[in-house]
Amino acid sequence: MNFWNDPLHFLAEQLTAMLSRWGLPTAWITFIEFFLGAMALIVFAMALDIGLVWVERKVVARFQDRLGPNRLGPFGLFQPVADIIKMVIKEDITPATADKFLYNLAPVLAAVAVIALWAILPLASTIYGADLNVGLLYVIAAGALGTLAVLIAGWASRNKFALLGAFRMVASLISYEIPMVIVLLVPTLLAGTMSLRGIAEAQRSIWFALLSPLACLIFLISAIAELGRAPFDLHEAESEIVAGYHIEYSGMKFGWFYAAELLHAFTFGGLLAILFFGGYTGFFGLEKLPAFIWLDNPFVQAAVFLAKAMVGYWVIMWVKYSLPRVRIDHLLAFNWKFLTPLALVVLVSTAILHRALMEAPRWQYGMALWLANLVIAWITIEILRVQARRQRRHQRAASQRQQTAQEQTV
Amino acid sequence: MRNEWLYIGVFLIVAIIVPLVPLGFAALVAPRKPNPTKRLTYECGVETVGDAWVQFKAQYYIFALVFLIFDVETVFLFPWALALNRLPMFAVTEGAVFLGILVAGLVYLWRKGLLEWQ
Amino acid sequence: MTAEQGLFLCAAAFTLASAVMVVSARRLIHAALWLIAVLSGVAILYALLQASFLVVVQVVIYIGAIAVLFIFAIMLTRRQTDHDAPSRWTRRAPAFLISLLTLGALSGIVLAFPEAGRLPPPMPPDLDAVNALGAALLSPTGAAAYAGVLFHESYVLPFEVASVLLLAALVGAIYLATTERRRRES
Amino acid sequence: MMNWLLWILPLPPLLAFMLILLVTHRSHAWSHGLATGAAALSWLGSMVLFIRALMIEHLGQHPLESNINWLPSGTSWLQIGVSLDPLSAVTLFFVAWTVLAIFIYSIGYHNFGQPRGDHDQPGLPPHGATVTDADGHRRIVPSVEPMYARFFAFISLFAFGMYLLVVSNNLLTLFIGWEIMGLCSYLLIGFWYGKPSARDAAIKAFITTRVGDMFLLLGMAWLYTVSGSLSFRVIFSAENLRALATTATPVFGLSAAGLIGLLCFLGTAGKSAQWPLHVWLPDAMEGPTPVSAMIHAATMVSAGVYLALRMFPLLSLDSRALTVVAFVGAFTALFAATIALAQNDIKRVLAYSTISQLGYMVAAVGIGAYVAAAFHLVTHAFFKALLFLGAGSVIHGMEHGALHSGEHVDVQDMFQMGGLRQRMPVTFWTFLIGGLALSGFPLITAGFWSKDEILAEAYAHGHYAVFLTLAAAAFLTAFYTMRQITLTFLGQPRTQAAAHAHETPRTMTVPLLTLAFFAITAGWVGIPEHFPLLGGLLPNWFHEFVASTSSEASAEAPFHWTPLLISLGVALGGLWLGWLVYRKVGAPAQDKLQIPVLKNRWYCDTLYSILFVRPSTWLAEHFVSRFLDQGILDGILHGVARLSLVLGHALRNYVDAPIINGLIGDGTGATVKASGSALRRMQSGRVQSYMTASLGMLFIVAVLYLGLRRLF
Amino acid sequence: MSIPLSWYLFLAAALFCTGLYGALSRRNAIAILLGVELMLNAVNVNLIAFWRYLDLRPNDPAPMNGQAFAVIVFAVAAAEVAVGLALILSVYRRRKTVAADEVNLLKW
Repeated sequence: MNFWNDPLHFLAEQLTAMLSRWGLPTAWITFIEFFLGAMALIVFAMALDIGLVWVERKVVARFQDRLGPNRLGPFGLFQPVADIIKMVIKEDITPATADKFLYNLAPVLAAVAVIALWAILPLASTIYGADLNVGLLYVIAAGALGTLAVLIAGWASRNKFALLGAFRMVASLISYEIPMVIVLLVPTLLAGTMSLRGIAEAQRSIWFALLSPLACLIFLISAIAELGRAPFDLHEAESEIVAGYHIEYSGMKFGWFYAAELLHAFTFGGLLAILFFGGYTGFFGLEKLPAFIWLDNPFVQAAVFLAKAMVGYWVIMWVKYSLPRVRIDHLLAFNWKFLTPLALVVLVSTAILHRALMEAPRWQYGMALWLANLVIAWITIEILRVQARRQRRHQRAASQRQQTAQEQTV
Repeated sequence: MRNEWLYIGVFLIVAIIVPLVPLGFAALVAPRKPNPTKRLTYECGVETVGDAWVQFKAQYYIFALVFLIFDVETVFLFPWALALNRLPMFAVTEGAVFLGILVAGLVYLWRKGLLEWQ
Repeated sequence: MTAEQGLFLCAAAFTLASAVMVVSARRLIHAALWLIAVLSGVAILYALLQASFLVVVQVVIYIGAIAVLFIFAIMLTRRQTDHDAPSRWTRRAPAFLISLLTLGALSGIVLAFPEAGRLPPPMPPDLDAVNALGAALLSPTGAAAYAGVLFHESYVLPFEVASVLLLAALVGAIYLATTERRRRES
Repeated sequence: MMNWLLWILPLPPLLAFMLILLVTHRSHAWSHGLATGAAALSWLGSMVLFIRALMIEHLGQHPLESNINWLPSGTSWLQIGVSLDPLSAVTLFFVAWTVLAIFIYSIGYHNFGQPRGDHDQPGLPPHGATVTDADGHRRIVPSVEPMYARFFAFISLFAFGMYLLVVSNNLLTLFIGWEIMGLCSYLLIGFWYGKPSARDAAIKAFITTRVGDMFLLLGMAWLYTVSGSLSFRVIFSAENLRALATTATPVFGLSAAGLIGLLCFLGTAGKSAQWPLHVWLPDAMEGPTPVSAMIHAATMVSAGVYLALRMFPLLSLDSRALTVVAFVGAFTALFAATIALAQNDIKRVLAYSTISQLGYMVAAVGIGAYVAAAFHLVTHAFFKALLFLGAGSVIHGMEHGALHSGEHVDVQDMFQMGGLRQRMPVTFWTFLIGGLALSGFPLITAGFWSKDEILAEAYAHGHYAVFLTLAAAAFLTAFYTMRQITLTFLGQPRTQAAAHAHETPRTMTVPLLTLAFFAITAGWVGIPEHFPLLGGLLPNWFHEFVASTSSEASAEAPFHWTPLLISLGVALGGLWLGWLVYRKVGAPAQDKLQIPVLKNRWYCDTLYSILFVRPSTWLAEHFVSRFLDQGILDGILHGVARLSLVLGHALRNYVDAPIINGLIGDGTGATVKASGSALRRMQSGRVQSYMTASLGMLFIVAVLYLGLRRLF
Repeated sequence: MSIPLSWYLFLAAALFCTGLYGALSRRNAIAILLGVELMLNAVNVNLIAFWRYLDLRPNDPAPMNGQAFAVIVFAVAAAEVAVGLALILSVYRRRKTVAADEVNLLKW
C-alpha cells in the first residue's frame, strides 16, 4: 500500500515503525496514533468551520440580495478571522445568579456534541476515524448530547428567556428525533448494516435517495429541526424570547454555540450525503473501469464527499433563508401528526418489500421500492388535499354565518 | 471493535480539549471588569422580575414522556432491521406488530388531543 | 497492570464517584447531571465489555431520554424542592447500614462464586453482536443460523410484551400527568 | 375443526370485554349488544361442540385434545391446551345456557332504555328518575344503571374466565380462568362500591376465596414437581396415579394423591363456599342480582365442584381423603340449610340454599358418586339460576312498586312482600318451578332426579351417616323453599310496594322461562334404569355419557325403595309443612320457627365453647363482635356463625397470614379491620420502609435457602 | 482481555448499594427514583458482564441472553421512570410536595 491508496494506514505504519524503533510500548503507540488522528480530524473540522462562517454569511447575503463580507481579504475571506478575534477579546459576562460550572460547561458540551460526529464520518473508503458497527445510533447519541447542552445552557444562565428557549428547543429536538430515528432505520434495512461506511459502500450501485425518496425527504426535514434552524428556530425567536437559550452568553462562549451550529449543519449535510446519496462513492461503477480506476482514489472520494456535503449544507441554508418561522403548535403538530406516521408507513412498506424481494433481480427490487414510495407520497398528498378542502369549507361556512349574523343585527 | 471505541474515547477527550483552548485564551486576554448592573440577568433592559427557575407547564413534560417511550421502541427496532435479512418473513410481521402497538399509542395521544399544544 | 485494567479502574472510579454524588448532591438538578455522569461511566464499561449496541443504547435512551425526563420533572416540581432538604441522620444512618449490609452480602456472594476469577474468552471474530441480538429477539423458532453459529434462544414474546409494557406505561403516565387538563375539558 | 372451535370458544367474551372498555363504554346499546353478541357466539359454539361430542364414540376414553407450546421453560416448553370430554361437554352446555340467559336478563335488570337518574352516581344503585309524561304528571320511574357498560364488560370477562376453565385441559389455564373469575366476582360484588357493605363483602369474598386458592396453588405446585406436568392427561395417566398413590406423606399418613387432592379440594371449598370457607357467599348477595345468579349460583361456585370432579381420580385413590370430602360436604349441606330457615332476605335464603346444594355435590364426590355429583351440578345450575333471576325479578318488581307508592321498604325482605302471585304471574310460576326443583318435587322436576340419585348412591354404598344428613338437609330445603314461596307470592300483599309491584319486562321474563324449561327437563336425561315405571322409558343417557369420563366413576347404583321413599317423604313433607306453617305468618314476630332456633342456641353455644372459645378467646374478642354489629349472619344463629367464622378466621390467620397481610390495609372492611389494627403498623405509607422490608425478606429467604441447601 | 469477572461484579455491587442508599435515605421522591436508576444500571452491568464472560466455544450456541435481558431491562426502566415521574407530578399537583414521607395517605 502506498500513501495515495491508503494514506491513514500508510502514515500509521510509518509512525508505528518509527516509535517502536524508539522502543515505546505498543499501548503507548496506539494511543499516540489515535491522539494524532483525532487531532488531525478535529483540526480539519475546525478549519472547515471557520470557512463555513464565511460561506454562511456570503450565502445569506446573496439570498437577501446583499454583498456580504467583502472588505477583509479577497471576497472578504478573512472576515471569519476577524470575527474570531473579536469574540476572543470581547469581555465575557457571567450573570451573577448563574450556576457557574454548568454555565461554562454548556458551550463546550454543545461543541463536543457536534465534533463527536466527525469521529465516525467516513471521508473516504480508507479515510475515516472509527468504523462503528452501530454508527447510526452513535449519531443519535451525539444528538442526545446536544439536547443536553441546550438544556443545561438554558437552565444554568437562570434567565426566563433562556429557560423558555431551552424548553422549546428541547421540545422540538426530541419531537423531531422520533421521525429521524424511524427513518434512519430505512438505510439500515437497505444496507443491512449500521456502519456509515458500510452504508456508503452499499450505495455504489444505486443511491438510497432513489430507492426511498420519502425517507430522504423526512430525514432532511427532521435534520433541519434537529439543527434548530429556520423554519424551526423557535428557541431563538427574536421577537418573543430574544436569543433563546444562549441569550446570556457572550464572547467565545457564544462563539462556540454559533460555531457548533454551523458545523452541525454542515455535518448533517454530510450525513445526508452518506445515508442517501452514496457518501464518498458516486460514479455508479464507472470507477470499476480500468481507465477510471483513479476515481476510487481516497482523495477524490474525499473531494466528492465534501462536495456532496456542501450541497446538502447549501440546501439547508436555502430552506433556512427562504422560509418563515413556524409556530410551536404547528411545529409539534406537523411532527406528530404528519411526519411520524408517514415515517412509520415508509419504514413498514420498505421492510416488507425489502424482505420479500431480497432474492428478486435488482431492478425489480429497486422499481418496487421506488414505486411504493411514489404511491405512499401520492396517497399522503391526496389525504392532505381532502383535509385542506374540508378546512376551507368549514372556514367558509363560519364566515358566512358571521355575515348572516351581522346582516340580522343590521 | 474495542479499538474503535478506544479511538472514540480518545477522540472525545480531544474534542473536549479543543473547545477549551480558545476559552482559556479568551479568559486570559479578554477584559474583565464586572459590575453588578452588568451582571444582571438580561431581559431586554426591563427590570428582572422574580426568579427564572419558576415552574413550567406540564405540556413539555408530556412531550418528553412521549419521546422517551417512542425512542425506546424505535431503538428496539434496530436489531430487527439488521437481522431481517436472515429471518423468515414472520420476523417482519413481528416488527409490524411491534410498530402497530407503537401506533396504537400514537392514536391514543391523538384521540386524547394531547398532540395539540395549548 | 495492563492498560485495559487501568482503563477499567478509571471508569469504575469515575462511575462510583459520580454515583456517590448522585445520592449526596443537595441540588436535585446536580444530582440528575451526576446521574448522567454515572450513565456515561456505565457506557464506558459496556464499551470495555465490547457490547457496542448497549453503549449507544445507554447513551440514547438513558442520557438522551430518561435523564432529560428527569430534568424536566425536576423543573416542573421545583417549588420548594430545588434543594432536597437534608434528611435526618435517623434516616440516613439506617439507610447507610442497610446498604453496607447489602454490599457485604453481595460481595460475599461474589467471593463465593467459583467462576469469579475467570477471564473473558475471545470474541468469535465474525460475530456481529447486534445482528445476533436481533436474531435472538425475533427469530420465532428460537434458532437462527448466523455466521455458522446457531442461536437457541427466542425472545419473541418478551420483545412483543416489552412494546405492550411501554404502551401501557405511555397511557398510564399520560393519564396521570394530564388529570387536571382532562378535568377541565370534560 | 372442533379443536379450532375449542380454541376460540372463550375468546368472544374477552374481545367484548376489551372493546366495551376501550371503545363503546359510552353507548349502552353497543355495550350490551357486544356482550350479549359475544355470549351468543360462545353459546353457539358450545352447542355445536356439545352436539358433536354426543356423536363421538368413546369420547370419555379419547377426549378431543390439542396442545400448543406456550412458554419456553429452560429446555422444554410449558404446554397449554384445550380438551373436550363428556364432563366438560355437559358443563359447557349449562354454562352456555345460563350465561346467555343471564346476559339478556341483565339488560332488563339494569333498566336499559330508562332515563338517567336524578341523583344517581356511579357506585350506587339507581334511585329512580322523575319523568313528566304527556299530560304533565310527574312520576318516578326506575332509572338506568349509571355504570351500565362497565357491568357488561365485567360479566363478559367473567364469561371468558368460565369458558376458559371449562375447555382447558390442564390445571394451569384452569387456574387462570379460576382466578379471572375470582377477580370478576370481587369486582361485581363490589360493583356498587358506594355502599360500604358492598365493599366489605367484595373484599371478604376475595380474601376468603384466596385462602382456598392458596392451597390449590400449593397442590398444583406439588403436582407439577411430582409429575412434571399440569395437563390432566399426564397427571391422571395410570403410572403417574400409581406413583402418587404409593408415595406416602408425613401428614396424617395420607398418600401424596390424597394430600394433593385435599389441597385442591380446599380450593373447591373456597370457590364453592364449603364450610368452613362458606362465609363469603351470603355477603356476596350485595352485588346486583344477575351477578348473584350467574357467579354465585350457576357458574363460578360450580367451578369449585367442577374442579373437585376433575380431581376425582386423584381423590379416589385415598379413602381417607374421600371421607373428609364427604363429611365436609354433608355437614355443609345440613348446616347451611338450618341457617337458611331463619333468613328473611329473599336472596340470602337462596344464598344459603346454594351453599347447601353445593354441599350435596361435594358430598356426592366424597362418597364416590361421580356421576350423581355432575348431574346435580347441571340441574342445580339451571334451577338455582332460575331462582335467583326470579328473586331478582321480584326485587325489581318490588322496587317499581316502592317507587310508585313512594314508601321506603326493604325490597328484599320477604315479610314486606306477599301476594305477588297476581301481580307478577310469570315470575311466580317460574319461581315455583325453580323452588319445586330445588326441593326435589317428585318425578317432574330436575332437582328430584339428581338429588334422588345422590341419596340413592349414598344409601347404596352404605354411607348411612351421609345419607341421613343429606336427607335431613333435603327436608329443610323443601321446608324453607316453601316458606319463601309462601311468604313472597301467596297470601295478601303486606305493603303498598307489594300491592303495586308489577311484572318485569320481557328481557327478564324470557330468560326465566328458558331456565324454567331446563329446570324441569334437565332431570329427564338421568332417570335411573331400574326406577319403577319410568325407568327405561328414557335411557339413562347422562350416566353412560359422563361415567365414561373417568374410569374411577362407579357403575349406576342398584335401585332401592328406601332412599326413594325417604326422599319423597322429606320433599313432600317439607313442602307441605312449610306451607302449613307460613300461610298465616305475616311478620317476623309471628314466625313460629324462629323461636325453636333461638332455643337451639345453647347447643351451639356449648359446642362452641367446648371446641373453640378456650383455645381462641382472643380471636373471638377480635372478630365476632364485629360480626354481631354487622349482622352478617342472622342474629338468631350467633353460635353457628361464631363456630364457622372463628374456624374460618383461624384458618386464615394461621395458615396464610402473608396473603392476608398483603390485602389488609386501611378500610379493607370491618370483617378484617380488627386484625388490620394489629397489622397496620407495618403500613407506614413510606415507600422506603417497604423497600427495606422487602429487602429484609429477601435476606431471610436467601439465608433460609442457602441454609436448607446446606442441610439437605 | 485481562480483567477478571469479579471486578465487574464488585463494581456492580457497589453501584447497586450506592443506589440503594440513595433510594433509602432521600426524602425527595425524584431523588429516590434517581437511586433506583443507579440500581437498575448496576443490574445491567452484571448482565452484560456475564454475557461477555460466558464461554463461546466455536460452533456452539452463541448466547445473547445477557444482551437480550439488558435490552428488556432498558424497556422496563423507561416504563418505570415514565410512570414514576408522572405519579410524582400528579401527587405534586395535588399536595404541592414531592417529599416521599409527606405522601402517606395510604398510611393507617
